[in-house]
Amino acid sequence: MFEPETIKRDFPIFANNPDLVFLDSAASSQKPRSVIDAMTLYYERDHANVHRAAYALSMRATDAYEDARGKVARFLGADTDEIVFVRNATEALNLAAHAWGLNNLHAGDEILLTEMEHHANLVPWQLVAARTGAVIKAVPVTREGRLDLDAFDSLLSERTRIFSLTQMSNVLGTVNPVAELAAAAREKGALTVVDGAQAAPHLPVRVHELNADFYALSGHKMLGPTGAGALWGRREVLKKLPPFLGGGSMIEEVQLERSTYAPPPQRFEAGTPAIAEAIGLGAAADYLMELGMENVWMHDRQLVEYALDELSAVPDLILYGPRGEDRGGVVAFNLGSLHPHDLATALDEHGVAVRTGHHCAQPLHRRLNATASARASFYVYSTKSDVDRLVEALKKAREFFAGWL
Amino acid sequence: MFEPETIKRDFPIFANNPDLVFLDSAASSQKPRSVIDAMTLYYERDHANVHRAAYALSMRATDAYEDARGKVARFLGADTDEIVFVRNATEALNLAAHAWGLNNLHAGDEILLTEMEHHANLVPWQLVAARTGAVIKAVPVTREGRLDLDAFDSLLSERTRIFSLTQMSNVLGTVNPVAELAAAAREKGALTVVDGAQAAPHLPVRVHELNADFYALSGHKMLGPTGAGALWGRREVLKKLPPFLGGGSMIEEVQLERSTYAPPPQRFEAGTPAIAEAIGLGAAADYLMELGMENVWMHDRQLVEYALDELSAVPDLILYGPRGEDRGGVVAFNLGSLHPHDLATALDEHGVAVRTGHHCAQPLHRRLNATASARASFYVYSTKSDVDRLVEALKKAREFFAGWL
Amino acid sequence: MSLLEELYRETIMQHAQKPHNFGPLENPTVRVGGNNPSCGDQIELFLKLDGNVITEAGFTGHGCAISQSSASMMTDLIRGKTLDEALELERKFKAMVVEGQPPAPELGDLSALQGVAKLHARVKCATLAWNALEQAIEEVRSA
Amino acid sequence: MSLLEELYRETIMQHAQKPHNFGPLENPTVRVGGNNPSCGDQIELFLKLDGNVITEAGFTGHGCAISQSSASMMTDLIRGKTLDEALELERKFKAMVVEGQPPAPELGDLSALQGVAKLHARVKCATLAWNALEQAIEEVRSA
Ligand SMILES: Cc1ncc(COP(=O)(O)O)c(C=O)c1O
Ligand SMILES: Cc1ncc(COP(=O)(O)O)c(C=O)c1O
Repeated sequence: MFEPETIKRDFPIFANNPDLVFLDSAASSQKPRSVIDAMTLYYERDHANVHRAAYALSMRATDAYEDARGKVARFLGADTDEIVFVRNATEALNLAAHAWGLNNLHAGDEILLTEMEHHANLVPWQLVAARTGAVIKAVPVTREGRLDLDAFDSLLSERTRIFSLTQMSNVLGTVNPVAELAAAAREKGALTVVDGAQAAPHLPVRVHELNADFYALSGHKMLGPTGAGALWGRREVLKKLPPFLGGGSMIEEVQLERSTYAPPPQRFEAGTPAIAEAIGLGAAADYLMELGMENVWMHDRQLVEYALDELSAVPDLILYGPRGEDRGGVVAFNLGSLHPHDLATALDEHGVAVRTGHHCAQPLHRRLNATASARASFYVYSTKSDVDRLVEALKKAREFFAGWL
Repeated sequence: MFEPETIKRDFPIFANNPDLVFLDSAASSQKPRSVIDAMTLYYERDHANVHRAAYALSMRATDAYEDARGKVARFLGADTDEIVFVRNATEALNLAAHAWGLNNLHAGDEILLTEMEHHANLVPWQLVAARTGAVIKAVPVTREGRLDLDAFDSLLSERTRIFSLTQMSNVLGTVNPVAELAAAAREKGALTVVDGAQAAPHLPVRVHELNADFYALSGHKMLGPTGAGALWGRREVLKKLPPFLGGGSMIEEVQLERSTYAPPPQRFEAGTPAIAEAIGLGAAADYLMELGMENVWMHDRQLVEYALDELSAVPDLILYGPRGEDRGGVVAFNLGSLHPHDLATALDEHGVAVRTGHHCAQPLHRRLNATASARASFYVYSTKSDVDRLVEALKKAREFFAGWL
Repeated sequence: MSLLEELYRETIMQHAQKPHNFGPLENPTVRVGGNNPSCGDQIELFLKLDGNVITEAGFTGHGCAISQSSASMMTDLIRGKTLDEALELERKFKAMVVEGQPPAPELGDLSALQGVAKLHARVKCATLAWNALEQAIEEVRSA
Repeated sequence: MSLLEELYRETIMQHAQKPHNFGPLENPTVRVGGNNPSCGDQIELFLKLDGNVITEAGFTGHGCAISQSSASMMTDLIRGKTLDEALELERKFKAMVVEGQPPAPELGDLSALQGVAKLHARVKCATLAWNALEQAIEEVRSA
């Protein structure tokens, strides 16, 4: 049985902030004791730099680090040597964009994105496009908050070299039909990069079933520590991929003027990695696999349905995003013409923590005709009573600002 | 009074490994309780994503993160907005090389390095040279293990656009006269990048007195956690520097095809940063400032002098690196023709942890005429008795391998 | 009075909904853009000077009630002031919202923003227009 | 017997200091480079084949006593073996040093390396030459 109230007890933050209604997990999740402990114990008992281990302590550290890689691989249904540790999804996407893009894109080649992308999946491609002369195209978003599939069909062409999209929108909650779109892209000879920052924490992912070539995730959004994320790359793609960052551990032989590089995944991990953080991410993957990602998704679905029902009853509330099986646990909204920042301050006074702003999705907000929005997002420890507290606080805010909406 | 025996008690790893003689701090240092606790408490009480804070928890996290930036700035004698958080020195050097180099170097321009650089300060420049057509030159190392200053004078020219060197060698322990060399480079119109990965943990650094433009450091080598490092950049240089990684938080305004960027340091911190790790690094800087970096350096000096004296008495031991005031707490050596990896296994059997290999300095090892070496390195918790245990273990190893040297 | 009531007073909400001096100035002496990357608020500030004196001030942009009302009241207040006087007002305003000091009488209506000092997360909203002002004065002086 | 004595036996040290089959082969059927990035050890393995049978094996490179002796003894052992037999020997060798199983009799002198199983940090040294062998056989077969 999936009991969010019980799960909550694994997270020290809630004991230390008993009145907190934390509805900002899409920005960053809280951490269970097991994740915090894995890192503390590592520092207290096993820390040494990894690789080149000539002594027992360093070998323990190396084993723990490489075990964590195995856990992330299992979590994604991938092979261990296809997992590259990075800081976060942003770095993962930059790695894919720079290492692949700078070496494979030419003037006139097309990069296909979508209008619902997070800046992390826009700006890296813009930087690469500026250097290579490649052209950016973007699949528009429908009124319901889904990708416009007809537009996708006409935008995808032989000129498309790479297609990069989010599996789940961090504003609309929309889960995109990635496997289908990626298959179409593959048919045209394009690679597909999946931004899994929001999806990986919330639904079962088997990377090979997505027909994709890269998959990016952030550990801190899936119960793991800050400072650790992962890029999965299909073995054949990784093998041919030139390095991104240069330095220790990613090399084979170094001369003063030139070097040869180690095989993946080492080729993409220059310098001392975030060892403790990778171990923490491994512990987080364990925790989630223990809960079962199907259960996590079901819980999210139930909660978001409940929330959408309750929120629909709040007058003046504008809700974004679709309803249906493809809607995850993220709800963006605005209260009349009130600026979301002012709204959030009012909610915070009632202990309800939501994020406001453009959520790193300015182009999407332009499409939604909003400069900003407030956003509530759920995770394994979120409860119906959290939703109730949000609704209550919203109603109070509405009364407070009555006359100014 | 600087009492390494007392200091050692602040480090849980030693209580948990009572027989450990840890002589691999140059690879990665151990962590005091205050650093581990700062991170644990952060996760248990204050974690939320930083910036765009519309609620109290997120504001606490943001304040803690930005406070940490201030601590690192104080540690380096820099201004807060000149500090960019990165994963490690390797990423810091890549940032400088890519963001500055790709946008400023042209075919025929020269990049001046030295023969004692760590791969982290070689490979990024090679990658940038390959893209721009710039040419790499390297200052040779003398027999004593110092930079050849005459060669530097003749290699530095109007063609030199950037000079990048380590402040302290991770193999020889040599501390280079950075301020002097950087001043000469500046006169020729070249920028100077300082790899402070080894120096920052061990000696007082005031970046402005170094006449440099960038300074790179790794938190995990200076009592901080893995996953956090810093790049200092001179304000005028940072202001004009284009971004490196693209994503959230580093932007001003994002269109689908192009964006404008935030001012430094945000411009260089794309995505969710390593928040807890930055806080841990801040706590480490506090711990070191409390000890006093002059005292840390004095302790290192005393210990390395003692070690060099003792080690000189071990027959068949080949020692690398200079003697003098410019020698820090790193001692690389070989025992006759024995491969250092075999030697390290023997030392490890006596609880003495040293690193072996090329220490990410293959070109330097070629110059030393060794494919590899063993290396003992010291830090604030290292004691004379650690050195004695090393010497004893070396003598035993020598007996054990007698006949095979 | 709750923190909320302390902050969102009538004055503020009125300025926020009908900001004074909203709109670009033609032929401004100086024009600078301000941006609060931490919440997406944007401002563009326009000043006309006669010698050392601010004769007109206007702004465009968008943002929360705090940032909009602060810009509205600021542009009212600085008209007719010398650059030095404007900087002095900035200092006093920041003393109030950053350091929590009691409002200086010269701040007039802006004293309505004193509640910001207790809502740390909103300080940047309140100071957005003022930072733009400081930058504008810097630009004028370095030109 | 200490772990050290168990590992650094006479056999191993002799092979390490005077490795057999050291030096490049002329006109090898296949030649592959192996690299242990975790310690810097390098090997280049040369094989001559007659159909399915390894007629000559040699290597160059540098490394610790474990990697050198392993390469030396391996190149002795695989001469005259078929590719399948060589792969079977690899399997048995790895069973010994990775999984800690008792040495298969076919491994001959290589049983001297069984102590490696207890020294986790050295497993990669012991298997360096064998990984190169596996890669060489793969290359032959896919050519
Ligand atoms: C001189 C020097 N530079 C750079 C580095 C790279 O540091 P990191 O691996 O933490 O990026 C090291 C660490 O080994 C070093 O000793
Ligand atoms: C869809 C999406 N992609 C990418 C990111 C970037 O994640 P991070 O900041 O951890 O790199 C986020 C997080 O906000 C996201 O929601």
